[in-house]
Amino acid sequence: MKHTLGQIFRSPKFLVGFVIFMAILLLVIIYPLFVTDNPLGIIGQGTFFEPGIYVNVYDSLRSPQYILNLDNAAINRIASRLGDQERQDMKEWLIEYGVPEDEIDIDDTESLMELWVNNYDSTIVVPGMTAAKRKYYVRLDASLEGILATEGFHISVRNEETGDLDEVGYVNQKDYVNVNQVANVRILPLGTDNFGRDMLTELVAAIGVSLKIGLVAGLIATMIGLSLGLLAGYIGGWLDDIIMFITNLFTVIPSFVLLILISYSIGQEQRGAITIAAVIGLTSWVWTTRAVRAQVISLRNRDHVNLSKLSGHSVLHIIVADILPYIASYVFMALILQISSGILAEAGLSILGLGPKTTEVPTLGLMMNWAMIYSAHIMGKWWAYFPVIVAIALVSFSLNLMNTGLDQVFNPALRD
Amino acid sequence: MIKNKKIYLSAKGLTKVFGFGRTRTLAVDHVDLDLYEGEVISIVGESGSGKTTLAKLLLGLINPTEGEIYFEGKERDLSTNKKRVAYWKNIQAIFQDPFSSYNIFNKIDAVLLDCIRMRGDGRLPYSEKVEMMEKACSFVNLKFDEMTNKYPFELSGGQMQRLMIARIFLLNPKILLADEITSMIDACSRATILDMLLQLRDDIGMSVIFITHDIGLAYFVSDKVYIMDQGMFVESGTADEVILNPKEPYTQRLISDVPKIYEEWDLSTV
Amino acid sequence: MSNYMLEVKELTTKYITRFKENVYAVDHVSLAVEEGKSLGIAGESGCGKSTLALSLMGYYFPPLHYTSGEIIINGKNISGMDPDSVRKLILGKEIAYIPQSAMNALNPTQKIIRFIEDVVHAHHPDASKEYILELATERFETLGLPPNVLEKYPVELSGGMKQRTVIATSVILGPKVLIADEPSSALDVTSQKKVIKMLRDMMDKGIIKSMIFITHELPLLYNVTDDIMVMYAGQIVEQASAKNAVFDPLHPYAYGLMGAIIVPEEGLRDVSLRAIPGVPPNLKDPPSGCRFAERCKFVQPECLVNSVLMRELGNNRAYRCIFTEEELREFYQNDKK
Amino acid sequence: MLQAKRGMAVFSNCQSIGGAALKGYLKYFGGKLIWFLITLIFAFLLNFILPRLMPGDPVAIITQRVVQGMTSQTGIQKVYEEYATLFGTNRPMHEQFFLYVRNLFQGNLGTSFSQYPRPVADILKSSLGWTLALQLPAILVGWMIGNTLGALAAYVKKGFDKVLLPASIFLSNLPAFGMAVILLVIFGVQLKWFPTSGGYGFDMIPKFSWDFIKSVILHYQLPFWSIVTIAIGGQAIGMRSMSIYELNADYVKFARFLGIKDRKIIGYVFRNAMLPQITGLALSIGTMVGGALVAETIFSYPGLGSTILTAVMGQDYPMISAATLLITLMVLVTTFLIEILYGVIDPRIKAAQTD
Repeated sequence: MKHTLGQIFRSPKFLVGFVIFMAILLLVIIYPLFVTDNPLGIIGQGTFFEPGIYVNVYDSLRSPQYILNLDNAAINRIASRLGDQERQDMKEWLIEYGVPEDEIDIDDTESLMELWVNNYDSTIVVPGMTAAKRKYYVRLDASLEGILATEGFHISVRNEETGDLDEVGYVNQKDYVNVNQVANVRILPLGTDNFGRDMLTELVAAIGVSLKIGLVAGLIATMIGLSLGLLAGYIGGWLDDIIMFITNLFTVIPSFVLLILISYSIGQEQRGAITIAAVIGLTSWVWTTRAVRAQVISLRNRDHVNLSKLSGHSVLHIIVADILPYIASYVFMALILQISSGILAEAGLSILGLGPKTTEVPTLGLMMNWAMIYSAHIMGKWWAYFPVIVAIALVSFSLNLMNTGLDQVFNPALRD
Repeated sequence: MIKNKKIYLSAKGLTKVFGFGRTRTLAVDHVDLDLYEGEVISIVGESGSGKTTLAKLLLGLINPTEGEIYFEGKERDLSTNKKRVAYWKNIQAIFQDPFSSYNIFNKIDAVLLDCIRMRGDGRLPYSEKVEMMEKACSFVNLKFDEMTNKYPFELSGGQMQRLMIARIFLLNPKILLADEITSMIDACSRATILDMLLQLRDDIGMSVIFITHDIGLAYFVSDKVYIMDQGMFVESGTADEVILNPKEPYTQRLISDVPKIYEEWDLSTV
Repeated sequence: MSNYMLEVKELTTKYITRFKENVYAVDHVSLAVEEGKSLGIAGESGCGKSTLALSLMGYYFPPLHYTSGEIIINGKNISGMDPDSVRKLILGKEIAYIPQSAMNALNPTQKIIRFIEDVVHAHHPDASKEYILELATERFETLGLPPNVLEKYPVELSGGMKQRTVIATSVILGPKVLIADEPSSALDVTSQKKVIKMLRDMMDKGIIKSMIFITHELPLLYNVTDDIMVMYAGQIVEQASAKNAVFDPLHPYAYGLMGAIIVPEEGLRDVSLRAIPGVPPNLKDPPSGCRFAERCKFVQPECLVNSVLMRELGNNRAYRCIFTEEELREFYQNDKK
Repeated sequence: MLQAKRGMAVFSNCQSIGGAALKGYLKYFGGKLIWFLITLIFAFLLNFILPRLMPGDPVAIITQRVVQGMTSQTGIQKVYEEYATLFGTNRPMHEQFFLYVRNLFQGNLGTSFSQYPRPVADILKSSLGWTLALQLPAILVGWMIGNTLGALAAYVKKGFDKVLLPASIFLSNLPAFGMAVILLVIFGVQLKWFPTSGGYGFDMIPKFSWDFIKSVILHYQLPFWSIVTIAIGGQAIGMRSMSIYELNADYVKFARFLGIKDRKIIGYVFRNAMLPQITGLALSIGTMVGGALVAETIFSYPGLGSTILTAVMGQDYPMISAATLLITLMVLVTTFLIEILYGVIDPRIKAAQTD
């Protein structure tokens, strides 16, 4: 046994798959230890906040200020308000106005602003420009108005009795705050989803739940497959015919359609994560049954099994000691595949809205479903769906890689 | 001299049919057979003649479709597991491929310990069991301490086949069924295996049923020979009668097709 | 000196196993076969005879690798030739090979005649289909095979028929040398005899010029080949005419082997069979002295020291042992008592 | 291409079915046909029973929707009874089943709940066309590309295999909708090459004008390629291991020793490895349909996938059971056809069938 274990861990494919899977597993176990808030807890008001570090403005005003003289501070400030589109429009207006094109460099913020301030006049009517365009330019000019201003902001607090604003503090352009000293800072590596929930926490929890679903579905399917395969293969006769008839039926009826029908007929209320896992398990045992049966039939009249009979062992002992060890490696590989297909089946179901109930627990499929419903993919909110796809792909990819690695260890012909 | 010996096993009208409809095959077709104490018989047939199915029928591993098998004069009854084990105490087997006769996940000691348990000595102290195993191994000139807690893949084909004989030595059954036991073994270690079996026959009066396609081996080792083709016994009698002057055309052609070195091997009769 | 169809001098080839170990299954083997003659190679499983069969073809692919020595077919030295020209000029044309298990030697989804066409087109691209059909039909008829087999698929043929079809196919271009590796051991006795008769006919009718027949069944070799060589642990240990090899073996291993022959003939029941204890050495690191030393009944200390060379006795009889012919005959005399 | 030439050789050998073999054939396919019918009946049963197990009463839901304005209880009760008789839900279960089967054979699949007056049959008819047009070619193209890549990976050992195998493993277990979304974002949203949803332009009415067809082709691309990429992965792995097995077969060594060139031997191996893949295709059509349905819903392609989704959303029982029945039928028929085709192409199977 040690010998084969050594071989398994020397096969590169298995190792890569194993490492990825373990990394995901550890993430799912360790992350909740540090971040304990509820994965479905809504923290953001509004939809699809971008990934980033969210600093509380109110608290930052209260925290100690430091003066830093950074030379490109002003340019960064302007650049953050002047997108490519606005620069293009400004260039267009200046050309219309008569400024030679080669003088305008939209990347050099300072020179562009200077040209704009000296030349732009909202009253001039530029030929061929629609009224809407002119209003747009007026708004653009107004928004740039404050940028070049050099004075800071006065901070005032409304006084209860007098009702007027007493000045409390002054912030000028060089004042900086140390993020660590700000009372409330929240890092959202993956931003929030359309409900305003922290995507990363939700994703980790979802991976955990999906793994559980995959495991339960995989175990159920493999157990059914193993027992039916053993019964059909070892005992044979009419029992074998019945089991094979049922298996052939399930092979032809597409399991996914069956899934839709069953999970649909369970109805919305009872559809918890584990029931869905059970349903997936109950509809995907066909492959394992077929494979186990084929192997057991070939083992049934092997010499060592006959000798075991001649040594007075009971049928149960023969199955456990002489048949199971020979197919154990195959059953384990089948389990890995069942887990992977269980996770994919859950995701597929949830996309159709037939997945587990939404309020209790997030799953990878549900997160995909929400992202689809609120068309995050159309609005370019990649963080709402892309990490979920990557997570699903990584989990099933690592499982499949492990399976291919084991496959090569257990039948040498496939060794490349 | 065979006559006054006890009759161990006899089969009357033994038949076995596999499958039904399109896949219906008649493997064994109304076979009659008698086996006396200490007698060595051979069942000779090409592959597909049904000789292995007949072996499994005699061993009780599969049930006949028709006909009966009598053990020591009484009709064999294998209805319960207890009865089957009792029957298997008296009839044992060695199979063709030593490598597939062992469970690769168990050490080879398990094979011998199973026999000791089956003999009813399961509760003996381990030291006594080791003694028994040492005796059995020495009978097949193997050293037990070289063999113990090794896995099957650590042994050679010849060693494994001899361990199978050690197993028989421990069980000392009344009948041994040897199914093509020398076809996977090199010629030069074939003689040792055959000597051991004949030794067991002389020591404990064990009768042996050789299943083989090798007519030379059948002639060399057995008292009576049964020629089998398509599930039926074509001819049977003592080795000299059947092999040196066969009466049935099938046997005659079979014997003439075997290459000879002392007489001329006539190739024209293809 | 009539010309040799096949001459092999000091041929050595090795297997490179998955763990990068070298196994010298064929170690400095030399042999020669004259036109119209056939040579039998006998040996137990694991002695390297199948590897020798593959090595004689002059075409190597992993895990088998060429190491040293010369192969001369019909006067042409092919050991230096590049693989592609060996395939184009030699394989199937000058030298042909019959595999052991014919069960899956033929492409299962192709008719026999289509396969024969491919074989002929590999060497004569412009041969017409009619000509090939005619050649195949005529060849099948002369070898006693029903020509309608050509239109069948391998799966429709019986074991014996499939093996004979494989043989007829591989000699379709009338090769000089035929290498047959256990061509009949997987068959029943009757089919075996038909295969042996076919091989003998091919030699008598000159369809093939020479043959090397490899098997562990000595009675077969005695009846088919003119000379017999006995192989042990990658080396040739005995070389003699069929009669001498069987009835007057010199090398102790050959002596033991011939004593273990079982044939259903009168008088054999009262002869006690000879046995050789022990197992052949591991070819990964063969012992230095005589490779048969640890199993030999007549072993002396000097056997274990240096490697033993073949002792020639004239009219191509030789054996690989340090004892003289007389000493060995004396050992065997008192061994028989 | 190699494939075409191989195809010709294949069909030239099926005229040679002798008399006796024909009898064996018919007996073999007779058995297969009976099994096919039994499965069909079982599929009917399943599709009939499962929706009926649903908690809650479908007819009540429709009456609610229809009686919006009405106040008098008796009025509502009358409407309920009327629907109950129309849908036969007040009859005992077995009677409903016979009614269901009788309607089925008359092609009357009942009326859809969610899109009320429209009969289920013609909703299905329109969406079936789209699904067939999308899924069959996509699955076939994916199967072809997958097998060729798999074969190449097996023959061209070094670089190609190291790259292709992990890639095809990764591809094959990317979730179907995952690939669909990625393609949609890259080609639809970012590069704006293809429209991202619908079967054709919203403003168009289906007619045989050139720009309608152009719009259909444009809308066809994204769903098509997302199904193809999924199919490629699975098939490539299967073909690769099949080819490796065949490459180690004895006939390769024997053919080499007869001097046959590698190119021709690889032709043998490719064909022998390809044939079992045909059964692979038959078996995987069932699973592929599942994945493809999901891809359809992502692109809201007017095929069966979207129909099922809307039916599920609208708790539309006749629609769901009819659609799922249709898919099961599609899979059953294709599996049966491929099995017959397989016997014709592969002599090894033909021999097994006729002996």
